[in-house]
Amino acid sequence: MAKTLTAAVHGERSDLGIALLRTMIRIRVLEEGIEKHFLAGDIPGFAHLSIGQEAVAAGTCAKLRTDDAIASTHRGHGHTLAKGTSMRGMVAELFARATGICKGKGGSMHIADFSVGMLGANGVVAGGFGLVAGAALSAVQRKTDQVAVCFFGDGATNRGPFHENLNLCAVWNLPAIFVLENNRYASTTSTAETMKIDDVAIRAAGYGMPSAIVDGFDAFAVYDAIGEATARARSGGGPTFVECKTYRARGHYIGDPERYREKREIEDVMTASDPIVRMQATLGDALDAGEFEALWTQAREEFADAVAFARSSPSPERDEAFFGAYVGDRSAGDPVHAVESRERDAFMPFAPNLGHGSQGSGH
Amino acid sequence: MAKTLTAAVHGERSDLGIALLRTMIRIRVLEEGIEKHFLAGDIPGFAHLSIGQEAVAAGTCAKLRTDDAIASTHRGHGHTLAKGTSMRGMVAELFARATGICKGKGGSMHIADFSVGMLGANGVVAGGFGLVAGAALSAVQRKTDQVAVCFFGDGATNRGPFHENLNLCAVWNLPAIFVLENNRYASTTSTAETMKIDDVAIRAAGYGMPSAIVDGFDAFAVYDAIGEATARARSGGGPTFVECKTYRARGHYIGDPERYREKREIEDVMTASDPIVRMQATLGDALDAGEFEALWTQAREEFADAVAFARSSPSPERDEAFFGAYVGDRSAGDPVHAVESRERDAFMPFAPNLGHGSQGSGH
Amino acid sequence: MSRTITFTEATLEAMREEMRRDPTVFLMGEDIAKQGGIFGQFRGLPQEFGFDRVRDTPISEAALVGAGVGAALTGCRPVVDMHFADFITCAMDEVVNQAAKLRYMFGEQCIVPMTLRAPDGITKSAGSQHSQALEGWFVHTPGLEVVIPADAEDAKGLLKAAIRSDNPTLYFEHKMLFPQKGPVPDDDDFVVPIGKAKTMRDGEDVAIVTYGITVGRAIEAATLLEAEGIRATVINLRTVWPLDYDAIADAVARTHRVVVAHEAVRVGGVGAEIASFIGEHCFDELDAPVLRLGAAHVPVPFAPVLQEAMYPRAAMIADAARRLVRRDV
Amino acid sequence: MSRTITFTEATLEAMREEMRRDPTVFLMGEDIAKQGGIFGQFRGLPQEFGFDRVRDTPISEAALVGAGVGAALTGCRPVVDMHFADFITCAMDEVVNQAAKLRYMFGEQCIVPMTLRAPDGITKSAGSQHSQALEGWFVHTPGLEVVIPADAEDAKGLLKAAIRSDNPTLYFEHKMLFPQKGPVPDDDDFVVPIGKAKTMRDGEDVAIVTYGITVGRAIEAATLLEAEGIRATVINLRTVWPLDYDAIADAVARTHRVVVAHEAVRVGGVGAEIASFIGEHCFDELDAPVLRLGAAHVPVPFAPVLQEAMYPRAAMIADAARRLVRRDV
Ligand SMILES: Cc1ncc(C[n+]2csc(CCOP(=O)(O)OP(=O)(O)O)c2C)c(N)n1
Ligand SMILES: Cc1ncc(C[n+]2csc(CCOP(=O)(O)OP(=O)(O)O)c2C)c(N)n1
Ligand SMILES: [Mg+2]
Ligand SMILES: [Mg+2]
Repeated sequence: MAKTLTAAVHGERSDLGIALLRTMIRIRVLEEGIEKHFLAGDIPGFAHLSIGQEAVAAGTCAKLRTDDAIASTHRGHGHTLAKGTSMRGMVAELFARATGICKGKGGSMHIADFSVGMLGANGVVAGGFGLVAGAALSAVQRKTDQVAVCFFGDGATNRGPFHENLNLCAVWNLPAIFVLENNRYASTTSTAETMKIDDVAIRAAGYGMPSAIVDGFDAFAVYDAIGEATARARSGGGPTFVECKTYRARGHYIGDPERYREKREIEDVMTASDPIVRMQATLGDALDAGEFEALWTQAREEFADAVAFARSSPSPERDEAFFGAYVGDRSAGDPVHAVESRERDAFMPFAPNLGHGSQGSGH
Repeated sequence: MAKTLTAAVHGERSDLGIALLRTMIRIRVLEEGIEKHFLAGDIPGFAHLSIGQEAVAAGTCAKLRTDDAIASTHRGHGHTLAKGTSMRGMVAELFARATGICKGKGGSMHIADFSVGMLGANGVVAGGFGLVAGAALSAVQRKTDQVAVCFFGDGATNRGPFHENLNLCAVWNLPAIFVLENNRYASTTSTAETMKIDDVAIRAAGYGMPSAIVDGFDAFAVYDAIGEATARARSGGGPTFVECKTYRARGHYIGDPERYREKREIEDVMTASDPIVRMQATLGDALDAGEFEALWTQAREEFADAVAFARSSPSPERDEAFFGAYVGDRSAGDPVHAVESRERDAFMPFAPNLGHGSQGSGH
Repeated sequence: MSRTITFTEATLEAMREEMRRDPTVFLMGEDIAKQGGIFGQFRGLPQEFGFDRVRDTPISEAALVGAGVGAALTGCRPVVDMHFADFITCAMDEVVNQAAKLRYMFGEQCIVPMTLRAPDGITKSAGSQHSQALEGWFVHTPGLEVVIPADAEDAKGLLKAAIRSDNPTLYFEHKMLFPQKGPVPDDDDFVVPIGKAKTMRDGEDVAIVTYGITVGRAIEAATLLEAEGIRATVINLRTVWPLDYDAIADAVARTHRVVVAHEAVRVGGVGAEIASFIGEHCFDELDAPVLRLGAAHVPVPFAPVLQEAMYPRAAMIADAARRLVRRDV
Repeated sequence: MSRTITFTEATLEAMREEMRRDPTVFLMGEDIAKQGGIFGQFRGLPQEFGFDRVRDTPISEAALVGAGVGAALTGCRPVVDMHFADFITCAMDEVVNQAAKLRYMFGEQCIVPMTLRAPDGITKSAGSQHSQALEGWFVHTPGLEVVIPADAEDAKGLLKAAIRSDNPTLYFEHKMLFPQKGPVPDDDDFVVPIGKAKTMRDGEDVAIVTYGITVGRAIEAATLLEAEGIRATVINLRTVWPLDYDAIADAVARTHRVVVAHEAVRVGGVGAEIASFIGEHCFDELDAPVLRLGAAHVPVPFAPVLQEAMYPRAAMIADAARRLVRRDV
């Protein structure tokens, strides 16, 4: 049922290869930077890095239009950047600044950019399946040829919404693409501990959905598989399941003690399969050492600029906390949601600006 | 992955065949009686009949021990009777009497009999999967060789808990058996409208779970498949998926206008496949016409006795409504749940016995 | 100008009008298209709008709500039917962690104009798993609007408002109300504003603050009281979030005695929010405790005698009001 | 005899003791065995009890709770870890329609001695989907017990009580409490009775009724108030269902002024139940309105400055109490 695709570089593909490489390098630089700034205390909350998995984000998003939708996961920096979000908006968000793409209210696990069809990272594992089924259904209802892509991990495939939404998309023939980043682990559990099967793609057969298994370290292979899937989806052929075999080279989150695997395993995989090294090798003469170095330099400059932007941006105003849950809650004249401001007052019934900087121990 | 089993009557199987036939006839008589009494207004609530599907309940439960567990569905009369619950207890429950197996608090959709390992009908489609996974896990934890069987419909296989629990049972090798009654419809939708696949059994492969597809009109075939499954489960071989192809000969619920299918379809299936007729034919000379008639007579007498029992039983006392949600809520001296009685008073703060028989229109 | 139609027909009019008005409105749910809904509340719609805009679905509540959110994020106004309100539990993450939170946590980049229709409440021995009134959970969940019609007029006006709202809106409709008839204005643009209560009856002795099916019971109670010379105000909240705190405060100021009643479980219900709001903001206006009535703290039992014993009906509401007026508390 | 240990260690002792005592107790959850739990709250247990009694699971919350119920129905006492309380939404049917209802609707044929552990609350910019306090929903759901420890002593005693309880019990543990230290009695059979509150501090001017993480904040508030000559009672409810209404009524009778505080959303929260109970049953005892404090009606934001603005901390509790005492309400 699932067939393995392999990709080969053709001469005319070198531009594409360089574009994919550029995206992967930008993701790598962004995430190494996030790691550094997280450890330095600049970034609050949780952060999950996709280092090692960049080929999936780059290969997939290179096939998508800006008006196509993606839904991402807790490990979403790569998807977000690849879909077209600016580093400035992302880094400012991670730094919890008012200029962040979500005004500092989302953070790494809840980053979104609707201007490029990025429907959000998701703090809930498997939270994206419904959003993608809905975006695909919406394309049908609105009679467009948009597609919707769901990124998700192996762990997410054990949750109910995976099952329900894949079946729904299959039976309704929706223009959805399910891109599994099978990185062998769901936090501390290996896939062998949480499922008896080797290839998750076999589950697609249970929905009557075509599937492919690809080398997820090979951005070309991903790109080609997504190409087939988008062609099918845009022409009314329905959804496709693409299992990308990949690997997470960092801890589950920044700070993970990683008691569940040997350091050696990581080194082995990255030595053999680092998607950036792989692409550089594949491109061979099509990209000289200077050009390769320039990609890194540009990415580092872009990141440095984003950090500077974030640092010079203000934190949100404290009262921002109380706005934004409802359309209408900012306009005092809104007859419906004005009542919300009453609740806001009631929460601190007597002293709305009480005690800031003087709240005691922070218990 | 799924293999089709066929059963044949061997001489020595005639006792078994008669036992299966007796169970099927008892179920048929019970449910035709429920239909009549429901329409006559003796039975409140909803009732869903399994007429046409009796071979699945009979064939499955004949292989089970009393200390094995089953979880049933909204369409559970057959399973309950086949597992060993008395008709008296069932009919009194359906008649909402204090002598009902659930004291009149459950009714058709929430009938259970823990004395025979019947963990309950379930008003929630797919509600049984978790209960069965848990009962199977419990057998492992308590180191018994019990098995747990989940009955469910084709419609239930589109819900998340199906997916999660089958995977859990597979990966933990639990002694669970999943018995699908594929009766081609989920209320008004045919399986073709809600899934793209022909055999649901293919989904078992997605969990690495062995499966079988059987003729669900043939109680022997079901019995044999369950025999393999129980043998596997009791010996530590893990769960099995058994898809029984069957048909619901009545409406989804009593009173269903059945706009979604032709009367003709029902007649065709029942003419060809009525499981009772089928078994009688299979038994051939092993059962003469008088013996066959006697099975019906006995069942009718048993049902008449159960109705008489129910009719002569009292309704629950009104105050019963307020007890039974918590262990301890009946003992005024319980230091923990005595507080519950305060809530009971508070619900009607001033007149606990107010207004009965005088509550106005019943708006 | 108004016509007398059933609650069901009122919801059908609302959907027909909104679907004609806005091509991005579509409906999905179990058994809604071919059957027309368990209560006939979708009958005729696929014939007018096609089976693409009125979709029968697999039994996949989590996917339906999840897909509703996804469609709402991307330019549609989906109406998702939950079959029975009890099954909202099967899609709770989608309602609470997705629909309710996305706008806020994404910094207002998006709207989630989804409507969830959820037939609820106690009737006909449906039993524990088909009888709940769960609005209390959603009042406690920031990001959602919750509307609960009491009659045909509300049914139409609130459903239209819910569909037009840019916020995710839960529309709880009591199963017993579907066949009830009432007047509905003849205006295609008639909408009941979200967040505004309606005074159903005016009286200065006591106020009964309620919503949904219990409004009818409260009016019945008011009629019983009237015969005894007690004049009761009946407030139909219509929306339980955002609550019309002004209307409540106003009723307290006029009557100084309040009964709050609903069919949902009393403990921790919306009535607790209302009563404690009154205690906080109208302390000096109160001549007597605010009395809350609601279902007893048990699952809903099957047997009719048990079922009828455990939720507030007209006589019980009248009794509470009477005792407040007689200062017999 | 008591020792000072962390909240985490207190929960570990509780589990170790109950698992030694009763072989039918077992644990399951995501990342609890190999990793020892996100907060170290399962560390060492598989080493003592084996990986069969401390199970790492797939990410399948609905199955975990469903299987917990099934195991509880058939002779085990499972403890199911929800990872973060927010994910209880993924198993809401299993909690609400199964665990809570089975005993009642089956006519008391069965018990459901399952414990759900759910780390909850606001801390460290975890954001909207990892910060909720959801106990209010479950107080409103008949059939469940809900306990919420405030310190190490509670942590141990309530967890043991939850495991021993024959009713399904939700145990909400605030993520910020895990590293906090406190005294715990040295007795292997020390159990905190479900349904009983504890007076943490006695004072006749005002009562602060609270639970969980907010107990520490209330004690801190009481200390601030003491410096001004205001003596505050602090009631740690420990169990939020069944509520210890007697202890609440008693505190009202002694102080006549009450602040109710929790970190969960204020609107429709447990505080509303408590405040309206007081309004109903202690009307004549009140010298001032009952003031409720709780989180604002918004999802929990990511940025630290926003997060810290939207839930009640010590200064805010003290301020409410101060105004009650000064009749400045
Ligand atoms: C419903 C839910 N359960 C549990 C978690 C906690 N959690 C966050 S990420 C994660 C592992 C996810 O594994 P996988 O889907 O394979 O994605 P990966 O982290 O490998 O990218 C878990 C258990 C969650 N966020 N949501
Ligand atoms: C979670 C949930 N969704 C919807 C329903 C309403 N409902 C009751 S039975 C049913 C159809 C079930 O179909 P299937 O599983 O095939 O069982 P069958 O009725 O055919 O025996 C539906 C939709 C329900 N009870 N629970
Ligand atoms: Mg993974
Ligand atoms: Mg079926």
